[in-house]
Amino acid sequence: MSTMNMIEALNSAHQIVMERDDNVVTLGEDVGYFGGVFRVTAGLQKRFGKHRAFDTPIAESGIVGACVGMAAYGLRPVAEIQFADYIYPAIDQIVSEAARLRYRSSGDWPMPITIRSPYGGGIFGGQTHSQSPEALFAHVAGLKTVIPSTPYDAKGLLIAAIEDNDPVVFFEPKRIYNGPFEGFYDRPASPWSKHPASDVPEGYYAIPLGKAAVVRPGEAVTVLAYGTMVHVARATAEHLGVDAEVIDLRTIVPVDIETIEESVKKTGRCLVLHEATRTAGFGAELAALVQERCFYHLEAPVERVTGWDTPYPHSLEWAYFPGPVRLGLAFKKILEA
Amino acid sequence: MSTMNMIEALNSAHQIVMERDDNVVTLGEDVGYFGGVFRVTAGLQKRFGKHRAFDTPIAESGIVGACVGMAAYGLRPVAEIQFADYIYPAIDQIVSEAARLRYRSSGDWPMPITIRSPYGGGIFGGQTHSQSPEALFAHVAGLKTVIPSTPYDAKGLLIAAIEDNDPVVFFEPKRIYNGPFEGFYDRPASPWSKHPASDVPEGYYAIPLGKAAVVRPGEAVTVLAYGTMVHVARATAEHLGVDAEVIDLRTIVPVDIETIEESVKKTGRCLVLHEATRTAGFGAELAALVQERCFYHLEAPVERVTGWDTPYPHSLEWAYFPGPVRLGLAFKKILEA
Amino acid sequence: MPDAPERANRPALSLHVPEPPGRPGDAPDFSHVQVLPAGATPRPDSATPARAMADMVYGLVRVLNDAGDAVGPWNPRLSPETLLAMLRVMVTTRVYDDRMFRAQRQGKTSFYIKSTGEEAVAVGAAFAMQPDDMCFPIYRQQGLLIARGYPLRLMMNQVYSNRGDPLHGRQLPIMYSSKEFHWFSISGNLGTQVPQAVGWAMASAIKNDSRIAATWTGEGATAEGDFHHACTFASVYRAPVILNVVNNQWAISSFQGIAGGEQTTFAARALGYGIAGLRIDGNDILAVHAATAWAADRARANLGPTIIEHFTYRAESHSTSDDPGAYRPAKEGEAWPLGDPIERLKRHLIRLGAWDEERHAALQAETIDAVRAVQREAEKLGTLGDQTFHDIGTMFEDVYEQMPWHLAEQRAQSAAEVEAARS
Amino acid sequence: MPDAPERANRPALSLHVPEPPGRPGDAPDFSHVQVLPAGATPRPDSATPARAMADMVYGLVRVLNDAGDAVGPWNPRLSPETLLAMLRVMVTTRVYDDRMFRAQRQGKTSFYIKSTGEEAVAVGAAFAMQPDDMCFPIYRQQGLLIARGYPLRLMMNQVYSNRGDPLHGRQLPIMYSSKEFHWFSISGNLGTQVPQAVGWAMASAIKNDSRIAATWTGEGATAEGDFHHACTFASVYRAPVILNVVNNQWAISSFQGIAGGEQTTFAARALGYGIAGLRIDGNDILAVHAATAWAADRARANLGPTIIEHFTYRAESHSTSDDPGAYRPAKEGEAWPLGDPIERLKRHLIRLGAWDEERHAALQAETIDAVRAVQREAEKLGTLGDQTFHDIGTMFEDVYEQMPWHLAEQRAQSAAEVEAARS
Ligand SMILES: Cc1ncc(C[n+]2csc(CCOP(=O)(O)OP(=O)(O)O)c2C)c(N)n1
Ligand SMILES: Cc1ncc(C[n+]2csc(CCOP(=O)(O)OP(=O)(O)O)c2C)c(N)n1
Ligand SMILES: [Mg+2]
Ligand SMILES: [Mg+2]
Repeated sequence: MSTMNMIEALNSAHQIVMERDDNVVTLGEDVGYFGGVFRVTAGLQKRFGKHRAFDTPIAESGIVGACVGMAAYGLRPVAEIQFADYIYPAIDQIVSEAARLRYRSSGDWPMPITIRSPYGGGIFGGQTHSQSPEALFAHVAGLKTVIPSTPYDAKGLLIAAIEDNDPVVFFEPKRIYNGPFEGFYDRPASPWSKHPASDVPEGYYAIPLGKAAVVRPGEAVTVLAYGTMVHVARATAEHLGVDAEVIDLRTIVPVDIETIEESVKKTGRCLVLHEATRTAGFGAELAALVQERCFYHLEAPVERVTGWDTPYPHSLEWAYFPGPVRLGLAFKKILEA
Repeated sequence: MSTMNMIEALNSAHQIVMERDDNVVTLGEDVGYFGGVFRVTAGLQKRFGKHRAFDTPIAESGIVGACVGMAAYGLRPVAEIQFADYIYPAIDQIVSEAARLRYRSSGDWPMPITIRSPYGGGIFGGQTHSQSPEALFAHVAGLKTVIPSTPYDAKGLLIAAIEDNDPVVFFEPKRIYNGPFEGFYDRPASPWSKHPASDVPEGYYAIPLGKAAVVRPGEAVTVLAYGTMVHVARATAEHLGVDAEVIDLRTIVPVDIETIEESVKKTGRCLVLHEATRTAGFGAELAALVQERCFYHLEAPVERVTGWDTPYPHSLEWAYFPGPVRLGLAFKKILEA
Repeated sequence: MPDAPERANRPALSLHVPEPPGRPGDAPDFSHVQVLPAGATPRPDSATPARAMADMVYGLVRVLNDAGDAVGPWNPRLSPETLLAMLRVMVTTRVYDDRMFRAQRQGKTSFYIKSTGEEAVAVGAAFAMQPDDMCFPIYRQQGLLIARGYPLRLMMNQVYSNRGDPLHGRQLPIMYSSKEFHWFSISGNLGTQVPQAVGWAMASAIKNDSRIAATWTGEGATAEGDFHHACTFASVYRAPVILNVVNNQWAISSFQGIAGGEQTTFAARALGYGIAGLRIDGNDILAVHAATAWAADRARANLGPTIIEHFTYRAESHSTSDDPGAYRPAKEGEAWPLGDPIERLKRHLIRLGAWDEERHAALQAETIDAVRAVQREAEKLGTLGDQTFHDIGTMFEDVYEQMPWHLAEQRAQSAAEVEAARS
Repeated sequence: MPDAPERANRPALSLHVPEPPGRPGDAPDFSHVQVLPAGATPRPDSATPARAMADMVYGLVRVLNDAGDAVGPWNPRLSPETLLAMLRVMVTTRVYDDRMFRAQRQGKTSFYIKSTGEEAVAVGAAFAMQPDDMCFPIYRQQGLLIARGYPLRLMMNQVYSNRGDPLHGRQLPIMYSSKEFHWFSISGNLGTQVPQAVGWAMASAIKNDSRIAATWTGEGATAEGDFHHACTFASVYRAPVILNVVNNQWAISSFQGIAGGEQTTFAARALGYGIAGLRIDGNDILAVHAATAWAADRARANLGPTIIEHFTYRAESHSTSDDPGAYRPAKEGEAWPLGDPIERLKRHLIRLGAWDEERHAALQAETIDAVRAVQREAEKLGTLGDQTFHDIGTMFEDVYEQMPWHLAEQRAQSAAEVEAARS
């Protein structure tokens, strides 16, 4: 066991998988010599060589297109898209190609590709370093979408994602790379070392995709969250003394419906939480699923607490970001309903 | 008044707007001399000249990128993306640029761009001529998304879209270009000329964006649909004798929440219908909205009737397409709930 | 800073929109096509630095002259047996195309795309590459798949989306895929295969393998960003890949000028990336063979990629959904100055004394019979028209390696639907 | 078909990954940079067909020699007044950059990007274009905006996202936008502005206007598909646009070889599209001015686009988030063979007798004072650090022309939130 922050945990996942399987290669903008602008791939080039960890031209679609070809050859490419805000140019290769090739070829060309990308707000990154585009990928058959919330999970999920034989979009909540963020932007940040989930085994372990974790048991209301929002949910519930059951989805597609259903049927109330814009966000899917499956157990409508339907602003970030106040109001509303 | 099919109605919209406003230009693959592979832009080049209606290189992102520049100059570009399945390469220019420029520039650079694209299945077009990607655009702040279901609406909505000062993604249900399709693929198709909505004024009229139409009043259940599905809904309700109120959304963002709420509060049941894959589709947003706003009026969970979460298949199209049988089962379920 | 300008003193701008030399009603006009004589374009060594051979992108590699002789430095000196084998595949391809086109017209499938007039591009490459070199094709390289020995029967089963379709009816006709034959799944999204081929070639280099990749794109689709990504990555990593641009003059209704062909050649794209570029007569199978072999040698020697522009002509409609009569002169195909690839190889074989008109007619007749026979067999497994498909349950397979709960649920719903429809 | 290959007989492939000449700990090494002497590269007429001037993409247009003389055919022969005006803007830009960089370090804003060492690229262009020509810049052309007279005060207000920020705090610092100054909203998404500039230029041509467009991209971002779309569209429609590639040797941590600069120049991209290409000394403001004027003439004469590669060096970190010490030799900037653009223009002015060290020192001091004064004013309107922002309600404006119901609702929710936070 070591104490790791999320960056170190993700780095460790790379090191281990690349050591175990020399078909794993890592590529992306600045990921080679420099080790990535967030240092997630630090040291890989030195250890595994330039042909297994290398810089690419600045062309996200070229990166993913090359990954598709590499996967067809038999490699397991792990690509970094520097910020999720820059994944859009690559969407055609992800959606029309990587996601559909197994199907299109009736199994001949599986696509074991992992596309990692730092996502989400909370760092004053403005419109193009803050977005949460997970809903777009959730809509696409053939893709899995994974979002960890702790160093421990990040490592185990990334190993599972790289070993998965289907394409995985792996969004990393950059706000919590260095420490959990509980939404109180005006309080001092705490580092991961103070959090139990920073105890990370040095060796190999995998966390199965598609399994959520109940990170805080409760009886009054179920909160469905992922990424940074897991910490906001937990802290807000603590802070307000709400007996909320907080579920960290970890994988949004395929989502762990059993854990969700079990919890909502118990609490009778459900609140979904994400940073992304509300309309047609993944929260809509969660709300739709929950009301489809737990309708007769629900005592109030499923509430969505999300980012607003505007581009992500720079200076008004804390008015945009779904923090403890927004969540607190929603708790109040749903518990009084 | 003339009898027009949807293609003719869309063509008429172009003719009228280009005549009224010489800032309107039309561009896209094969749209110039040839008039578009579906002939929607037929005759425009001849009438308005090569500088106002022209072919482009095969580069969807280039097309939209050029439109952004043209809009910055002061033009109102109308771009055709040959099939919605080919819109993915253009997503960065649509999402990161067109959608956000008004905001980013505090109003200096509005983007009056219309991006038309034939979408949807039902023509044995296989994976790449059948998709319904509307949910991706619905998630993006700054975009409007419009989908007509009749020649009359197509013309009025397209005129409104072109005149709108914000970017509009305008999806045209290609299955019903030539005639309404009621989902009974094994019965003879009827042409638009047999349908009242093919009576289309020759002159100018606009249908406001953001307004739905109740196309069939009913008391037992509300059906929310758009595009081809409006006809499937109506026909299935007729056929099964279900007293369904069918709402044609026409604009999915901003959606006409008043009409929806009014109807669902009346019927107490709601079913949403679309061709796109289910997970994180626009149906999820509709289900989420309806349960948020009409929870205490709902007698059953909101049902989603959609395409399956697979790539769009070729031969098994009719097993994929949400047709009368799937809808019939859903009616049964929701009415018995 | 300069003062505010006097706009009146500046000239008025105007938009240039390229226009083809002829439109319906006009006589075909290929006077803009400079037909360099066979043998005239030099052959640099395949290790020549790209900059030193820049002129090649403006030349036109041709081996077969009008008389049917193979001349000049690019002559690959193939044996008559090989030439005949190539001829057979070209003839088979054309016959197959004809049969399938008709099958579509008969309602037996939804869609078809012919490669008529462009058979040399695909077949010539097949014979110059190793059979385990990897192909990332588009929809007009069926000749290559046939040359590699992929069974016509399977191709037809796919065209019909019938019970024997190896792709379970999931794909459009023509979008073949075969791992066994080193043939990547064809995409409907233009351009996507080009960076994929580069990625595959990079992987082969990463693994110190010896297999190279080749990819094909139409000239129209070179405008897609993916083409640029492919060229950039191929150049940066010196990927062992052959990037074929099939310039058949048309992209559905838009002529090659709309893709950028008015200002320079498509082979010239190579110059921008510092990679080797060849421009060749795509209707001359010997030129195709020689250029492919040259590029393959270069790639195998770790000298990186080559762009080959195959100058050819799309002799028929874009697809069964298209009518070229609406946008190009009626007999343009007949006026095409580089002739027909099958005719040209036939003439060469006759000239060599290895072939004659009678044998050719016999080959043609035999081929038609053989293809028809396969077709009858394929139709026994059904056609799209008569809806003899794979089980509906197969629709939910292969979306993921393991079926997640939501797809399993949907499969059950779909089965219930079938049940309900029956009753 | 050939038989199955004997793989053992084929050579093993290997992946080439470009590597810069030096890394931290190494001595800087620019021996690969061929510094052609000033005046050596010829000047074709601006109406020269692209193919006839292909060599220009391998040349290096330079006007200012080491001695500080302006020499050769590209000398734009500017008046000392103009030269001095350019010098002033360059100095202002550098001082402004310094102040804002420090402000970021002081917690007054989130982020900053300097243009140090590249001021000539932006400022030279400003003086060669008309003030109503349209710019589609990236984040390193602040010198151009300053040259056009956009108030420093507004730039600072934006950097601080304060109450005076014309963009309501919505954008990152440095992503300026001003319709009045014909300066398009800078995008965070690399490459997007390039086809936009082409579209604007096409629109100007459609309208028979006389205004042209110019755009800038880093060499790293030329790998994006958008660069290719821009070049293709510009070539096809002969759009009146100048496509500037600022090759400052680095794209964050990756050197220009990773973008394709190892195999050829970035100006050479022009050859692939049949458009004019110039490669110039980007640290020589006279070369920048002359090349821009040349390209503008060409565009105004309806002869289409020009790609200009500005060969320069990113003298400081990529941004406030970057530390170049981690990936390049420590003193690489000092070893850069093309010198510093301000120093070079200063030397030229001194050589002309129009300037001296004392006046330069005075200018420097004055500029610092002036910029500081503006800064103090700007800070009165707040900084990001002290969170003096626009009203929260403004966040919901300008998403659409008219606010739809769902945004109005969300605005109300947001107001309720503010209320709740207060209580
Ligand atoms: C991304 C994308 N955009 C548009 C299309 C529609 N489309 C199919 S074929 C075609 C023309 C392609 O022309 P070219 O590349 O020259 O190939 P050719 O058909 O001539 O062989 C077009 C526009 C597509 N399939 N994919
Ligand atoms: C689409 C996109 N991908 C990646 C990034 C992240 N990024 C910002 S600047 C940069 C390097 C750009 O280098 P270059 O184009 O050479 O410009 P320079 O910074 O050197 O001026 C990168 C990779 C981005 N902003 N946009
Ligand atoms: Mg073509
Ligand atoms: Mg750079």
